[in-house]
Amino acid sequence: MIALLRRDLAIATRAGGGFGLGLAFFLVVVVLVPFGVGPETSVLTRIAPGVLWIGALLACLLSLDRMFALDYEDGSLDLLATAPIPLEGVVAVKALAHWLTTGLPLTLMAPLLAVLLNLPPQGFVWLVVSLALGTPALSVIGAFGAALTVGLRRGGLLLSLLVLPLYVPTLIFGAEAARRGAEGMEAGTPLALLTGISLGCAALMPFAAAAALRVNLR
Amino acid sequence: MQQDRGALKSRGMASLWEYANPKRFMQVSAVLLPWMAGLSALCLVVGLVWGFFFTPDDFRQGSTVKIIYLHVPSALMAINAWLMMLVTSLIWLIRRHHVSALAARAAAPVGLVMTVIALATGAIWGQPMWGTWWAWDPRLTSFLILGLFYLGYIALWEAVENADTAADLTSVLCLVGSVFAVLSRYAVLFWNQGLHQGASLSLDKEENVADVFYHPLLVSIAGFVLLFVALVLLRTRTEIRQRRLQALLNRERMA
Amino acid sequence: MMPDLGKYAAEVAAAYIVSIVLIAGLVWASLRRGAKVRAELRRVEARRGRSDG
Amino acid sequence: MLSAANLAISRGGVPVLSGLSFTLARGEALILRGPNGIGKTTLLRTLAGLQPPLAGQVAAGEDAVAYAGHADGVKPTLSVAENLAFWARVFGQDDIAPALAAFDLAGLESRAAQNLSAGQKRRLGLARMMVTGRPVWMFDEPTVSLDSASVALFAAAVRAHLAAGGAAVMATHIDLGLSEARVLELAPFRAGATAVPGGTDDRAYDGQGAGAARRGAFDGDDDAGAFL
Repeated sequence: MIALLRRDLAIATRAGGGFGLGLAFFLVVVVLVPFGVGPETSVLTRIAPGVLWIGALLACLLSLDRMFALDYEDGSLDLLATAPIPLEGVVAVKALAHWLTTGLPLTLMAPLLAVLLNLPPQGFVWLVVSLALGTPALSVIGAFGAALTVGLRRGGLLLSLLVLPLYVPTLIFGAEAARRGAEGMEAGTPLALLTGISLGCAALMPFAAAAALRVNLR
Repeated sequence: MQQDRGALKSRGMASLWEYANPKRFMQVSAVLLPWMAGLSALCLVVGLVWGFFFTPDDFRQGSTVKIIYLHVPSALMAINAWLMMLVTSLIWLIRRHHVSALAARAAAPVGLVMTVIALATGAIWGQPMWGTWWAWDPRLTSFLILGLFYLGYIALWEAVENADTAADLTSVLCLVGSVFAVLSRYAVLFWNQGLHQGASLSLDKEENVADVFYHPLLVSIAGFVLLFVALVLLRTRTEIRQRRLQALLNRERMA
Repeated sequence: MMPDLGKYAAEVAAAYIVSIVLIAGLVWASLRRGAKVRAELRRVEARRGRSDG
Repeated sequence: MLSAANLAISRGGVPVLSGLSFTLARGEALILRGPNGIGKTTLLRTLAGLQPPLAGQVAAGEDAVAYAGHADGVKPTLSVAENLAFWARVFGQDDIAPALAAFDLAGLESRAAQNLSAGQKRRLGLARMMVTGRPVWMFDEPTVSLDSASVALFAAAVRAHLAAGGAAVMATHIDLGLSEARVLELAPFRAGATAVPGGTDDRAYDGQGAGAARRGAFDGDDDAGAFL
């Protein structure tokens, strides 16, 4: 399992692994928002938590279709499926690798972009905490979507259609926590619910994803 | 295998699972379909005509109350169609009855159209009542999300070529989607109350529905239920034929 | 015969028209696809019947 | 070590092979032969446990099989040693030197796999089998893009594996020089060539239970009229 994690991390961070793409995408999306809604600081301040959450979510989505597709195409997944590691474990490790290479960097980068959107000072902590607690759910739910669409030719588009509705609860609680934090309100409840979603997804989604992978490997 | 089937035969017609056999399903549904179609047409015409022409206006909402005969039944069926898909998906995953998986596939577009009707009538109703076509009311929002789930489910069926693989994948998606639909429902409630505290836009229909409105509504609901059953039967028959057609063509290619 | 729908006539009529059009469309699409698949299956079965027989 | 009893398999919902039985003992190799599309890959995947059979049983020991498909499972940005070491660790092994030596990859350890030639990449893909520590090796067209020297390397590796008590199943068209290997011609087992078990109309429509009736539920053979 550790070997698998290390390999996935190595592949993601080497040339052509697409490690920086998600971050660059996040940056571009956030930079584009003021062009869309106007430069008024008060407006930007108000929408900053939501925009940052949606940007992070979309950036997360970008790299999902590679999660299993590469291993599927080059036959690695066949051998992994017959390996002594349970497929559920493979899914969990790959989701973890995905989070380490997208969710975590996005979380760390969010405060920098928050400056561009005039997030109030008290909001930074809540933004980072909510992203840190929420992005794992995005990766695990995404792993399920990736497992469903792994054998398909136009899987990427379908993956988005399948995964985005599943992201709704995570987005609602995550953005709500960040917004309440930015407005100086109590943000504990949405954070607790967000953590619940992340934990629940991490515990259960690998089973659903592994089931889907087994079907797709037939 | 042979023993298996022997045992099954000896249990005879009593078993509900008999109808899960495609051939049996085709025989039974051929008899049922005209009745269901006729009854549903009757109920729909009676319910809607009664509702449209012979009910008084509500003192508060005026004639818009007549939209209830479309809005409530379609919203009910939008949810029930998903529940039916959930049950048939489970049956497919556990007992591997093809008819069950195909019935789920057949129901999805019907459920989607019901969702669209519920949303459209809701928006049209909302315009004069709330002064806006669309409000991010928790109930409307939940239906919008349900509609997205239907879209994803249908798209996955269309995208996967192997029919059994598609059945398995969509069934798993249906299970996971059900959990997330419930989660979304609560998340949306939380989210909107967080936005406008105390200012609920939702209309509590059940409370202020008087008998004059209630009876035609019941007939209309019955009509929508029967319409759903009839459409699912019809579409499942089509799906079974499509599967058989595919099997025959495959066989031809092999020979 | 037409009831007086008052100032909301357009809304009520629109809701009914939209719903009926959607339902009719769904029924029509279901019937059409059903007929198409049925005809196709008949054709293939007839062909197979000949080639087998 | 590996046995199949009255096996029937399908590809894309279409039965392709049926009535297949064989056993494979320690030290034996089995070569699957047959024209394109007969179902060699599907059979291998079924034997490897990646897909369920239509009917019949596959008996293999727990964690006995390692399967190498058409693709090499080689990550282009990782080096040769990293690629092999990864698979070794996944399968709970740690020594990759014998595999490197057997496939003449020594000296290339630190080269990124994307800079290998097609033949070298293929050898690396085959060397994966050696680091799995699994007794039954399965290969699908192992010799694609290998020159005759490399084929000899491969044959030698398989022979050594057999001598050490292993077994191998492979689908291939060319002569590997493995004279001791048994050849299994698949053509006689083509589904439909033999009578499909239980091909009666009633059964063919049956959505019940497991096995052939389940997977071939819509594949009614005859009496189509009864359907409508």
